[in-house]
Amino acid sequence: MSTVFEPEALSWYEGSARQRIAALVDPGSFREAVGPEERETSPHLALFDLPEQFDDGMIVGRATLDGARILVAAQEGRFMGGAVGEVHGAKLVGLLRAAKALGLDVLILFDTGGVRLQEANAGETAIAEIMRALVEARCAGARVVGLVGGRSGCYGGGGLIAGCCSALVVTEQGRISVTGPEVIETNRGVEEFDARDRALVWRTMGGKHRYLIGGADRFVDDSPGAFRNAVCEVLKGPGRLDLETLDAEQARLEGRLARFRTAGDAVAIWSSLGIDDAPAVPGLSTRAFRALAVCRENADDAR
Amino acid sequence: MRDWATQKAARAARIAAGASFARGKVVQAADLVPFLGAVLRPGDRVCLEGDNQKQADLLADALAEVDPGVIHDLHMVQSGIVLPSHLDVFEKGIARRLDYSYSGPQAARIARMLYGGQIALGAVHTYLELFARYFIDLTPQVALIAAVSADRDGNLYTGPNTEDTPTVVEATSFKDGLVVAQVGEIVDRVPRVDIPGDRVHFVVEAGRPFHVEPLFTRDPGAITETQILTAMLAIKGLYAPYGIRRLNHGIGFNTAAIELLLPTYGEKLGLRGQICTHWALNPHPTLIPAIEAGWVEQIHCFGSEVGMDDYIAARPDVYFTGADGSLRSNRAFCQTAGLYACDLFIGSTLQMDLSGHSSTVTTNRIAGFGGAPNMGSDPRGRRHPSEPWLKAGAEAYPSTPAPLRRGRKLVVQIGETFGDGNVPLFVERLDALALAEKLDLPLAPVMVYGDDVTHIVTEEGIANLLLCRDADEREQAIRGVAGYTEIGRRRDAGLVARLRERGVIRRPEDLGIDPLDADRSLLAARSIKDLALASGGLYRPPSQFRNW
Amino acid sequence: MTLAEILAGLFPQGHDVVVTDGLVLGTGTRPGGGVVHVLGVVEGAPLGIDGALKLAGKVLAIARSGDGTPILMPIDSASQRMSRHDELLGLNEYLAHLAKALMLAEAEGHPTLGLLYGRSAAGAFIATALATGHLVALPGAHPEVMDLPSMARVTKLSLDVLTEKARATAVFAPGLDNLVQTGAIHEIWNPQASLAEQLETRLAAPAAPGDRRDRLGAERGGRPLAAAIAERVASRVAEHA
Amino acid sequence: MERLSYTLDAPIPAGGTKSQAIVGVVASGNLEVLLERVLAPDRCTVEIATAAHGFGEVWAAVVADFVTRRAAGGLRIAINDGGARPDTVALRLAQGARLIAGDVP
Repeated sequence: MSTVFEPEALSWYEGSARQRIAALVDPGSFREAVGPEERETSPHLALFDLPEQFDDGMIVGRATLDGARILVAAQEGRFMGGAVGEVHGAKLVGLLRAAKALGLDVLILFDTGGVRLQEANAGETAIAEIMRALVEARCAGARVVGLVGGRSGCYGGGGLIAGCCSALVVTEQGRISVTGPEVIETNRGVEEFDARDRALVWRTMGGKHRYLIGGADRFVDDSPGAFRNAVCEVLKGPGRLDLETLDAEQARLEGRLARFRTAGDAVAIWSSLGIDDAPAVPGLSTRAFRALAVCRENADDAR
Repeated sequence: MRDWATQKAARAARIAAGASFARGKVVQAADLVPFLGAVLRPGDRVCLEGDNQKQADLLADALAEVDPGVIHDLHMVQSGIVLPSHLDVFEKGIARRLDYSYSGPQAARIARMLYGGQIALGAVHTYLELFARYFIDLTPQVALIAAVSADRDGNLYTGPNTEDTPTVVEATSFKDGLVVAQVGEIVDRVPRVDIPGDRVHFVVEAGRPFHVEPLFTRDPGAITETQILTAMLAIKGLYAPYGIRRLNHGIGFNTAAIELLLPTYGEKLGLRGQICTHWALNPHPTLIPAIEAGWVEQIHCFGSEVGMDDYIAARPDVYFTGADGSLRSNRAFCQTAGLYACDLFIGSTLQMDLSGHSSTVTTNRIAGFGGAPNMGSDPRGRRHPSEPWLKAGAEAYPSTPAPLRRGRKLVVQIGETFGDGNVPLFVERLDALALAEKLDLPLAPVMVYGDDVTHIVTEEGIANLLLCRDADEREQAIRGVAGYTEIGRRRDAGLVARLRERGVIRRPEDLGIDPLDADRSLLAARSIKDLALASGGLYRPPSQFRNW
Repeated sequence: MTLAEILAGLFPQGHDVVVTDGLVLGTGTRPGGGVVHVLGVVEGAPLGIDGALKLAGKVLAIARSGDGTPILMPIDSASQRMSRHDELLGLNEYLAHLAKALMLAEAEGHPTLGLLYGRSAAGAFIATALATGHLVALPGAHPEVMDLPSMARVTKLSLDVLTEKARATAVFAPGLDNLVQTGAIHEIWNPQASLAEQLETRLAAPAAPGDRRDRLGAERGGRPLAAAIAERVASRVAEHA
Repeated sequence: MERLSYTLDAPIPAGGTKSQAIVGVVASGNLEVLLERVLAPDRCTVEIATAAHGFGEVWAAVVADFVTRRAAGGLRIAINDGGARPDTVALRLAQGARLIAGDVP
């Protein structure tokens, strides 16, 4: 007998970037750097007669998590689809450079469609800078944890930045990918990818699949509390980035490619992982899924 | 001497012509176009089954392929103009006249074709009205229908989406018309007999299910705070005081919000068992949380809804189900139920004028009516009393002695004062009037007439038109809830204030509702996934609604 | 210039570079006798999971050697490979892995030099050329994030309007000059002068401390705000901490 | 973008002591409202940058109602609007006034 569904107070998926930060870190501990009152908006959107947002869709600052000092960045996925423009990107660059200097761990709350087209060159370059600053921070000993569960997913350059993080925490709704379904469909045809088939989109790029193939380290419910617990756990682990890490990642990615080279669909991959009723995976609750996912490809801290 | 059986002879001739393409009653899909060419006659009245949900899509596509040199000037009498092929037949000259009810997905194209003179329009009906005319002056000579399966004798299983089929077959087959059914598969024995085989003359196996549109699935993720506020107003300001137990909901997001607030906000108000127990309603996924929480006693359905079949089958105490365990829907009966046995209809519209007339027609889009004008009207033939009906009657006709006083069905229009793209809901003049002039129609396509509307709910409050004593009060009551639209800004502030004192207009604060409490966390489900979880995994949403 | 011409110009002493399936691998001999590792994406090939993994494996092997041999990365690619299968297997990880490998090799003392001589786009550009420590380009190179017709579709602006806007700013339209202005590309080499000399000059230059692309963008006017904002964020966060 | 600006007498001073608050996001049909406590407690200014042109009259009415009904005195309010409907604007303004008053975290 099922009972009435009672949602938690804040859905991560639905929440704004500011709500997510507030609900994630220790209450009242967040201090924003270059906040909306400074009105550092995009200098490029006016050219397209598009509205600006005072924080350009990126909120950065410091906070404490379980009492420990950390740095936090959050993308607002509803403003321009969370896309990375000049100011948006520069804020994260600055934060990651500070992480290197200060030796502080960083949380990146992803919610992005990738590069912002109206300032594509600035966004593309910013993503390269973010990746470099992230890698340098990690080489200096900082952990950088990516949280993926927003409306806009983690696409394009966002997917590449996520791939540089020391650990990723995802929800079922969270999607991680480079090329979005619509772009694949536009370039290669609907036979290659039917972008309107949402079940296909999620089983190809969604959180469950990413977790199962070792593309993410923790799979959590769509709530700030679940993210918080998982983040605290992975922050206890190593985040070091050195040649050994990358050798291990090389082996991990080679293994994945060898094992699933011929798999045509996520369901085939899940089956070959040893999941009996693979087609039922998307319908499973978090708890049931995690129990089943013990057979997943491990991420081995190798990223 | 007069031959009294010309129609029987005509049907026999059609059957004989069709038989050359058939083995028994079974026609191969590959032969469908020449088959239709053989059984149809120019000028036939044809019912091509299709409403806002199920579609005889295989037959529709085949009909659009017949040779217009042979088959032309058909008179289409059908519920829905939904598939592109429904209009292709007019474009190609196969059909000429049209009497119909609903054209949502083809609203723009049908408008262009009506303006272009490619369609000779009889009338836009409400479903029940069109069904009624099937038995009087629009009886089909040929019906092209859809079912899930058939046996070789033509017994049909229509499954959960029975919808219009029994009505169409009744009118056609018993008046010597020809019935052709497309079925997903031909089986030895159908799970239940929805249409007896002696009413069906030919069957064609499509090899796939007929098309069904998930029209009644509303993603809770898209419900706005303002819609939640209007839903709170409706529950606390209308459902509770009138004690609405028997009702019908439209398909908009405002009413979806009401459904999702019942187990949360409604529960907090202690209304379970007091309101919303008996429904004429499609199997709305958004009602799942309320059903699971024990709010709903029973629901009769016009049609089914994609993905809801297993859930329905597992809740037979709530839904009408057949011997096979699956839903039995019936649009004609459910429309009748909505008209006569419900005390409230609540739905949304695109435009409303100062008399309360509403319409979903805009100059570029003619969406038709579907069931709304039937649901959204006061049945003058009703004779049984109920508390809400009597209370509304007393408000409307206070000076009439109670034993001679009609009750009133509550007909509620709910919506935000501005729609998509900041288009105002309230207008000086309905676009429907411009359309009527342009097409030279004797009647403007008004969905719900002002004199049937009893209440208007917007984010600004509730206007109770039953309490208005003259046209001026009525106009100001409407202006008084029209928000920041031009209609709203041009209100007579003094008169509106007096109407509010009399309770004709009630603001959120008058009902103890703080608009800032209208939060999405009040929704019993905030996503389609929540609905699937609430159903215990029985509701299986179609792919386009999933984000998992 | 063709790849063969470029390699001949860079390595008059010879090279053993071969191209297979759009990937270029090998070494070139420096005038002084040392070598330069050459690896990249050429012939307009898209970069998929297998290509990225192969390049990364090579980069990591070089990094492990610890001999400080420079890595030259010629690029004339398409974008990342746009396919369901690549995404299914986690293309983002493969591309990020390659980028990380390049940056780690650099940190281990192997200067990385990107040489953009043809096209490159989107994720492939980020994972290769933009992940090197210093990116040079040859005239005729054509980097792009998205082509203008696609951009016109997405922004619902006409191609004419976009072309007109592109004249006013370097920030969105494809093309070498625009990416030089944003600071993504450090310098343009002169194809008329000796490529070998320009390479040697570059390799002799002291490694610049840190990523100075945002400052280049500010100096060149293509990204007026990025450097200042990044700096302000970093100092504010440090103050608070 | 259309830019609108209003300066009004505000009968009710904003509650609480927070120096600033921000609500909403700029998206299609949505808006952000930045409130800063920088004015005399009986004044309120509202600056709007909106993607939807020609709605000046509606904005004037929404803003006037807000300042009359809610605690807005002392606030400099800046709005970036993605074409939100007036009901959404009114709601965000009210949420902003509540947020700066500190009624909710």
